[in-house]
Amino acid sequence: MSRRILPSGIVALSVMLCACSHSEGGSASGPPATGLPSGGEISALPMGHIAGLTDSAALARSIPNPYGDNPQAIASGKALYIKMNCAGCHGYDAKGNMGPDLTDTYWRYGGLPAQIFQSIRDGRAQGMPAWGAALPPQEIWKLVAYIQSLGGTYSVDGTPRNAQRPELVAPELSSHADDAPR
Amino acid sequence: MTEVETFRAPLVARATDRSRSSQILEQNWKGPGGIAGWLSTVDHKEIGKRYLVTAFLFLLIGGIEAAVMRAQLTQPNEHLLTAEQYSQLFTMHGVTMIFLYALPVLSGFSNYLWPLLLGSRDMAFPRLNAFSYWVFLFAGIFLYVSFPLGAAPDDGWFNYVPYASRAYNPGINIDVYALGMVLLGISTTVGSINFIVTLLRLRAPGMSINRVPILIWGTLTASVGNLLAVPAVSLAFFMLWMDRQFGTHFFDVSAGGQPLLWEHLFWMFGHPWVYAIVLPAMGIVSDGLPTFCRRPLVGYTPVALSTVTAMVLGFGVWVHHMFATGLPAIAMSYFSATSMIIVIPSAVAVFSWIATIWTGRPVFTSAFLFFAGFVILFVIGGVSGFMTAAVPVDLQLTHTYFIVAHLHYTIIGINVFPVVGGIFYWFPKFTGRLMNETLGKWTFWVMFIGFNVGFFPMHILGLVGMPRRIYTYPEGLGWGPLNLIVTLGSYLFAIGVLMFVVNVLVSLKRGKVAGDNPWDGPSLEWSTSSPPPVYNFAVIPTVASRYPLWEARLHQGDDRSSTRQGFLLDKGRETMGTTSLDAEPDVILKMPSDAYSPLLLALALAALFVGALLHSWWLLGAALVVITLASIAWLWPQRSLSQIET
Amino acid sequence: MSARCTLVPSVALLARSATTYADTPMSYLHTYGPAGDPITRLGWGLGTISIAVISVIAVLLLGGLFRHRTERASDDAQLAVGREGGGMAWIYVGVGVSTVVLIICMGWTLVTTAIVLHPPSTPALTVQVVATQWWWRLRYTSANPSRTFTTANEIHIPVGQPVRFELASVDVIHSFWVPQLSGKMDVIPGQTNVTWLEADKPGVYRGQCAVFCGAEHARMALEVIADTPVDFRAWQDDQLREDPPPGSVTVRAGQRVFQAHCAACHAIRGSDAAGIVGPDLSHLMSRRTLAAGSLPNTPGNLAGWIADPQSLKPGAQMPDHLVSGPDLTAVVEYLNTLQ
Amino acid sequence: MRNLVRSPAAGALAPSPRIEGRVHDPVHRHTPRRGAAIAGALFLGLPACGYSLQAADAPAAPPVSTNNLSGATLNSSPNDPAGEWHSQARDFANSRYSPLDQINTGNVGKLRIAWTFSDGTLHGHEAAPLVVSDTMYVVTPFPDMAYALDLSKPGASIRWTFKPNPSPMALGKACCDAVTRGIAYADGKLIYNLLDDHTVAVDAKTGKEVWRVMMDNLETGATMTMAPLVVGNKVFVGNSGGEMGVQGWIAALDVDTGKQLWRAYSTGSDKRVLIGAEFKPFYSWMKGNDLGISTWPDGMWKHGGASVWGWISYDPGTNLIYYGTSNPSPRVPAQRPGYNLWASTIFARDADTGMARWAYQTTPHDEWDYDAVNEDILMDLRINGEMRKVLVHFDRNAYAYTIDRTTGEVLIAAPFAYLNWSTGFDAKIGRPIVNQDKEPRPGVKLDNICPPDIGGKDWQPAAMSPRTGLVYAGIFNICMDLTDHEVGYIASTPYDGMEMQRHAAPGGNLGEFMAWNPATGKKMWAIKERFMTMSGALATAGDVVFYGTADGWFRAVDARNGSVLWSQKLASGVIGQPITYLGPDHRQYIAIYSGVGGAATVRADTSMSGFPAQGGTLYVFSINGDSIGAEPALPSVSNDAGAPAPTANRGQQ
Repeated sequence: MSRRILPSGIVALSVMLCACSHSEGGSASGPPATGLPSGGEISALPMGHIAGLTDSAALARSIPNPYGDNPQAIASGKALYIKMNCAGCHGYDAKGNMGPDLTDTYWRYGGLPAQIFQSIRDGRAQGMPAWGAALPPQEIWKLVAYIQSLGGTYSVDGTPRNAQRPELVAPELSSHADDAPR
Repeated sequence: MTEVETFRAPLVARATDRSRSSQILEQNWKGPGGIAGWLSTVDHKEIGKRYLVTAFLFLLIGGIEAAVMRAQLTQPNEHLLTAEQYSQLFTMHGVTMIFLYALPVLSGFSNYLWPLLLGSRDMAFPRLNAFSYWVFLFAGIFLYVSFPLGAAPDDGWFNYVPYASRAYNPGINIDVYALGMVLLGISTTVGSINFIVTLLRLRAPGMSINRVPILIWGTLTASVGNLLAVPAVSLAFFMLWMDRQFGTHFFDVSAGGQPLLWEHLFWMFGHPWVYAIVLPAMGIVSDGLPTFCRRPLVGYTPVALSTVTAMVLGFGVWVHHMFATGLPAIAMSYFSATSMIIVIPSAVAVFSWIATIWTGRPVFTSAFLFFAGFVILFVIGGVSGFMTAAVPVDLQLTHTYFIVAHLHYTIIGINVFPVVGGIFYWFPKFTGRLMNETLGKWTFWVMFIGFNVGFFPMHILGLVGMPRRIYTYPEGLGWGPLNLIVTLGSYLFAIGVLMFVVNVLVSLKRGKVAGDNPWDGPSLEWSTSSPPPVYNFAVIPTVASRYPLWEARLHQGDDRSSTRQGFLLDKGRETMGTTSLDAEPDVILKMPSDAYSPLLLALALAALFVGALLHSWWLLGAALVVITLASIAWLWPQRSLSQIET
Repeated sequence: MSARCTLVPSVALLARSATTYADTPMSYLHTYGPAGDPITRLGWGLGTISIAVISVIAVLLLGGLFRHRTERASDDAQLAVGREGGGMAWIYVGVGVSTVVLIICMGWTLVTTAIVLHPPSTPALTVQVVATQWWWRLRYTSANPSRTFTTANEIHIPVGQPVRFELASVDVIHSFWVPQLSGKMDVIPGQTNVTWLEADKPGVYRGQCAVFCGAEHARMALEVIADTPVDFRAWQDDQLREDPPPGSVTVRAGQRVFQAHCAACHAIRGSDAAGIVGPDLSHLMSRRTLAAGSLPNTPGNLAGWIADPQSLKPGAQMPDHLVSGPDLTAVVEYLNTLQ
Repeated sequence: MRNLVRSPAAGALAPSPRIEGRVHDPVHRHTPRRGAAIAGALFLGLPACGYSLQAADAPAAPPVSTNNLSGATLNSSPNDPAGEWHSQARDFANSRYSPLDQINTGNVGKLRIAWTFSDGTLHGHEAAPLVVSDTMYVVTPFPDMAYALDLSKPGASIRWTFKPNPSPMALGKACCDAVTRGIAYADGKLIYNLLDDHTVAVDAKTGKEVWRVMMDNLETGATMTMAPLVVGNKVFVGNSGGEMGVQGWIAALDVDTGKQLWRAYSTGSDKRVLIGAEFKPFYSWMKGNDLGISTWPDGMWKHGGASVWGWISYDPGTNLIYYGTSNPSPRVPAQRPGYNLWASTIFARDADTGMARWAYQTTPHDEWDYDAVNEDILMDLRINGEMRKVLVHFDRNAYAYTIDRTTGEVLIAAPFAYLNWSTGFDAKIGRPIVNQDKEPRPGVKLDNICPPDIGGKDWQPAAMSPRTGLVYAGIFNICMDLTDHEVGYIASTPYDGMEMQRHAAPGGNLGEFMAWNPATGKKMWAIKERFMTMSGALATAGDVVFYGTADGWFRAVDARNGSVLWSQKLASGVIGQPITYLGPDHRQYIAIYSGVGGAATVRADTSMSGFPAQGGTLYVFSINGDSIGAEPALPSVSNDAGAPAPTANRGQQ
């Protein structure tokens, strides 16, 4: 009888002991307990004002979204998208209304995570309000995570998820042609 | 090619221990042994022991989880655990105790004892029995693999939507829960089928339906209940998984879904389930208590009928879990009434036990102490349940620690105590050695006092307004001291459980050697050796009364059961199939030998669910192919089982 | 050592604890309103019956245990009684008495259910409660729309009158429960449940969310403050009165900081801040607690909460690192003017 | 010979507009084909008539109402010269009626493009050009440039261009496309609103800026798109931005200096709304003081919307201006119990002091975004045998109102388009009866609410002809599915919370052009159009009415029986307002902007097949396309016969 106690028991016991060591946030709202940079670290990232195209794109390409595609961050990003009235301008399906469509691959001010972060934090010339005061960096990164989950953004390693023209990193910053807002 | 015999009149012979026929039977029924034997055995005794051991390991794991939670709640504003860790702990504590311990441990007892109690050589479907255990083990591992990833289910054991929906729980936590429960449901369902068919077809000749032990009635009722309830809730879990992964809207409010739909679907299964995990345990007491009271059970028929009535009514009371959801008063009053009436079958059982003790001559063995202690805990749990059956009072009691107290009194009181008592009672039969009685008595008192000190104050915590599932609480509400007492009491109870485990491990080697019938019990299992031979009975016994080994001394009527003389059935693995009501000999059943297909099928099924969890569709496809092949291999007609008409 | 010596102390413990715990804030051993009192009476009745049943069974059990006790199953061959029968009377009497008691209790239950289902008179006041992850939004409606206003976490009701509550949830299932006034009512998204409360005497009655609703389910408390009708009217007028525009320089700076950093989520009537993501902070300083009853409302706690909410209520929607340093002191100064 | 007669019905591309009249006109209606045949015969019969049509120098005598169906008479002050067009609606009464009749039902079939002008912008072109003496003035959508076109030059070349360079931030605040609805002319100055809340005056001769006044703060989300109205030395302007939770207002500025004379808000205390002693609303539920506060939950009037972005009309007799306010904010009714005065309200105010005389709220406690900003056409009507001074208003809630403009009493209120939000109009209390199960609740999807947010008719102005007594308007046949989301006010972000999808109402057609008898509240005839009829209307003494459709068709129909006499597909959708004028060559021209945008594209299903691309071209038509210095349409029959050479001065006759 004793011989047979060992096999099925040990697995369950060892699993249990290392469980309490770390656990990721289960519910959508809790900030991920560990494994992710804290709010302070994120805001200290070398954002700097994006001057010319050359260094900014390289700089922007080097900064990934610290949340990556963490499902909790995407869910709370989607909740913020509705609560902060983004849906009013960009549409409840993010297909664009007064503001541009966030699901396609045309990014007037850059489709890299860091550039979208800056668009949200500092606002943009054609009416995008600046959210840096109302939302601390980690909340903005959650919004960026949600926008990335819509599939239109460029990934940090330059290979866009589904864009045809990877070099189209920041059209508006390069040329100042009067655009045709959708 | 041996000629396939389809008809034979079985020999009637006298069983002598060292006779040539017992060697033949030994050859027929012995598995290959070693690792191969371990993986392929279909012997109900092996599977029963595995169920018991695995269930007790899950009990210990659940206990550790409870201990950590109690540490967190010892004082106000404790910071031992984060909210998320606490949520995962209380969910896994609930899931482990209710799903991975409570029924499996009873399946362990029933798998081991049914053939011995019924006078048969194995269960009706031995391979299905092995398959049921393997799927249960893999479901347990499937649920627990999520723990180290920090993604264990975290919405409680009844997992209310919309918190369980993807919007509020986007991780894989709830997918692990939903798929794990469907996998476990498969094991429970096939187990129920196995028990029901065994009861109907494999009783010893003469053991009519009113002569089967009460444990059989308990497990039979639980199995019928599960057969109806478990598939239904597996569908609900599947609907939740579809909502989360494929955008269906069963429970999504914004598109017409209803959170109340989940509550109804879950509790329609929930209440029958909590009866399924206590009725067999009550059966254990109803069989064990008479032995130590030196007299047959008082009112066998009322107790048997009350067991069935309890389960039937159990299907009509589920809304008493939902009295605060704003359903119409008329509906709630109906369910309040049925929830009160369900007390009556329990009253029948309680008064039967008390009558047995009152009119018997109780022998204070450890097992008996557990059975006696069980009666008082059963009544305390019962009356606190009766209090919540009153709708307006339940509006105060529900979702508070009063309910936590009630559920612990019912599950620990009515399941754990009889199970521990049952181990003390049947340990000699399982291992051939007695457990230490003095340590046993100390174990009882430590567990009994620890339990009451630990869990009775929970009633008071509930009355002073402490809600369930809060990971911390502020000062000034009067909850601090009570929580401290509860924590200390629960640790004392834990010590008691450890003493019991030590007793088991020590007695395996150094327990006093027990004969065939150390307690002079009345039922058939005490007629075999301890531990019983692999073929259980040399000859199939015939039964003439409810208490075969006590017939002589009860001098009722003159026909006698006989365990020494009966059908030989030694041509391969055979046992006697009898008719359902009167158990007249009907057919010789050819039993399948050891096979790997149950393990293979269980592994493939687990792989299927892992594929579904991780959305790796190629793994899912591969698993489906293996499942089909394993099923074909399993069901391939075998000449040795005379399934082929030549 | 018999079971009896453990039962007696636990019953004593229960009796003693009943008295000391009756007056803790969340205890419903004693209630203070017509919505709760009938329930409490029924509760005590059923509780007493339960204790009685336990005691009777305990006595019978102990009696049975020590009546014909035998040391060991020495003469195991010998059975207690030859005859099969005997003892059935126990079942008939026991079940009979139980059934009678059950039927009485069922009758009493139905009567109490009828009493507490509807308020005695149609409530003059309706409060719309919206439960959202981990705080309570309250809206006082009235026939005159301009007396409709929003507040949070602290419900004021007039003493002696029934108040109707319409409960709605915008995210998961919660449960609205003020134990000393009445039973709980779950708040289920997609439907509006209705309940009512009434307080006999003025006082503070604490409530808490009862159904598990996520990370901070433990800190989702609320307070019902029963005022005399005069005080209640004064409180309503006070809530409708707009705070005077900020006087001193720092307070004006504080308002600017608030408008920049906090107005997207919080509203203060009279200023330009009108966000509804977080609680309405109009007349914040008139409230007793902060963060849904998590901590008492003092300027120190307020500053601590604003600076680092995640340390006090981890998982709350309010983000960290929003304001710090001079901005923090300015905004706390401004919030202190919202009496 | 070119195909002289292009029968509108037979046009390959054009979906043939089906004629359907609710009330059978006694005169048997021609089918379009036959109408064209008759016109063709007439034309063939007069080949020799040539092109020196007799120019009508003096404005034709006030038209004798031959058979006026409603008995309506029009006061067309300020009686600008018949051949000119000084304000968007041509007269204070907003009739959009022109006394010119060179183009009539007979020869309208021969209209051809005379010249076109592209203004280089792509947003929605909603404005109408103005013609003063021999110059045409046009204003473009964002960046709001103004052009002066010299009509005396062949092809009307540009005399000057004015570039105000408004702030691009306004693009992100304009709810319904960066448009401007028109320009006003006042003694030598052109006055119009820039999107970034500035009103600017430009010298008509030189194109230099005279004054520029900031009227509102762009940061709050307010924009200005309306066409100003000039009355004497005052110009009236208002803001838009109901979606952004602004506070609506109307203001009067001095024409010469731009100084603000008075400003009346739409919500708040009576002092802010300029309500005083002489304010006498007709219905009791609008009587009381400070209703602009008491009909709102505490403090919500501050972001109550009710902006003024539509049309203003003026009655010189009573010196009152009439205008409407937009819907209350936010668009989630559950957040703002109460009537929410003065949103969705028609106001009558004294032009000099701005004090309100009466008000009528068309949609109390609006729940579907039914603004009341549409035009109020002033006329005198015979109702129940008595001549009444009325205003006719086609509201977005799909009711057409005929209201006594001196007292505010609703004389007639009849649905003119498909509606199901209301079950009827209670004349006694003067309010539509709301249909309970069409009232939206937050978070619950509600299907098939008609009319949609842009209403039975949006801002596109109707026209009225005193000759027929009918009002001609382009209306919608659209419904919507909507879900309300509770929304908080965050400055300079949208504060509406309505998730909405439009779809066609029963009948499948999105638009309809109809004639309405304001005296009886009956629809005389209607032309169903596959796409929305989003353009202004123009009625002329030649008994021809012009309108355009969102997919680019510009049509002329017979004012009497609604038969389509002429159609022309333009480059982009038509959401502008057609005008007619006499060129220096005394020839009658029709001018219309094409350039789809505005409400036709915002939240609309632009994936419909045939939906036009953006554009920005002004089209000017004349009979046979003749204009100053242009080649005669007919090639000379024989080369050697020395056909009169095209001389530059041909246009100088």
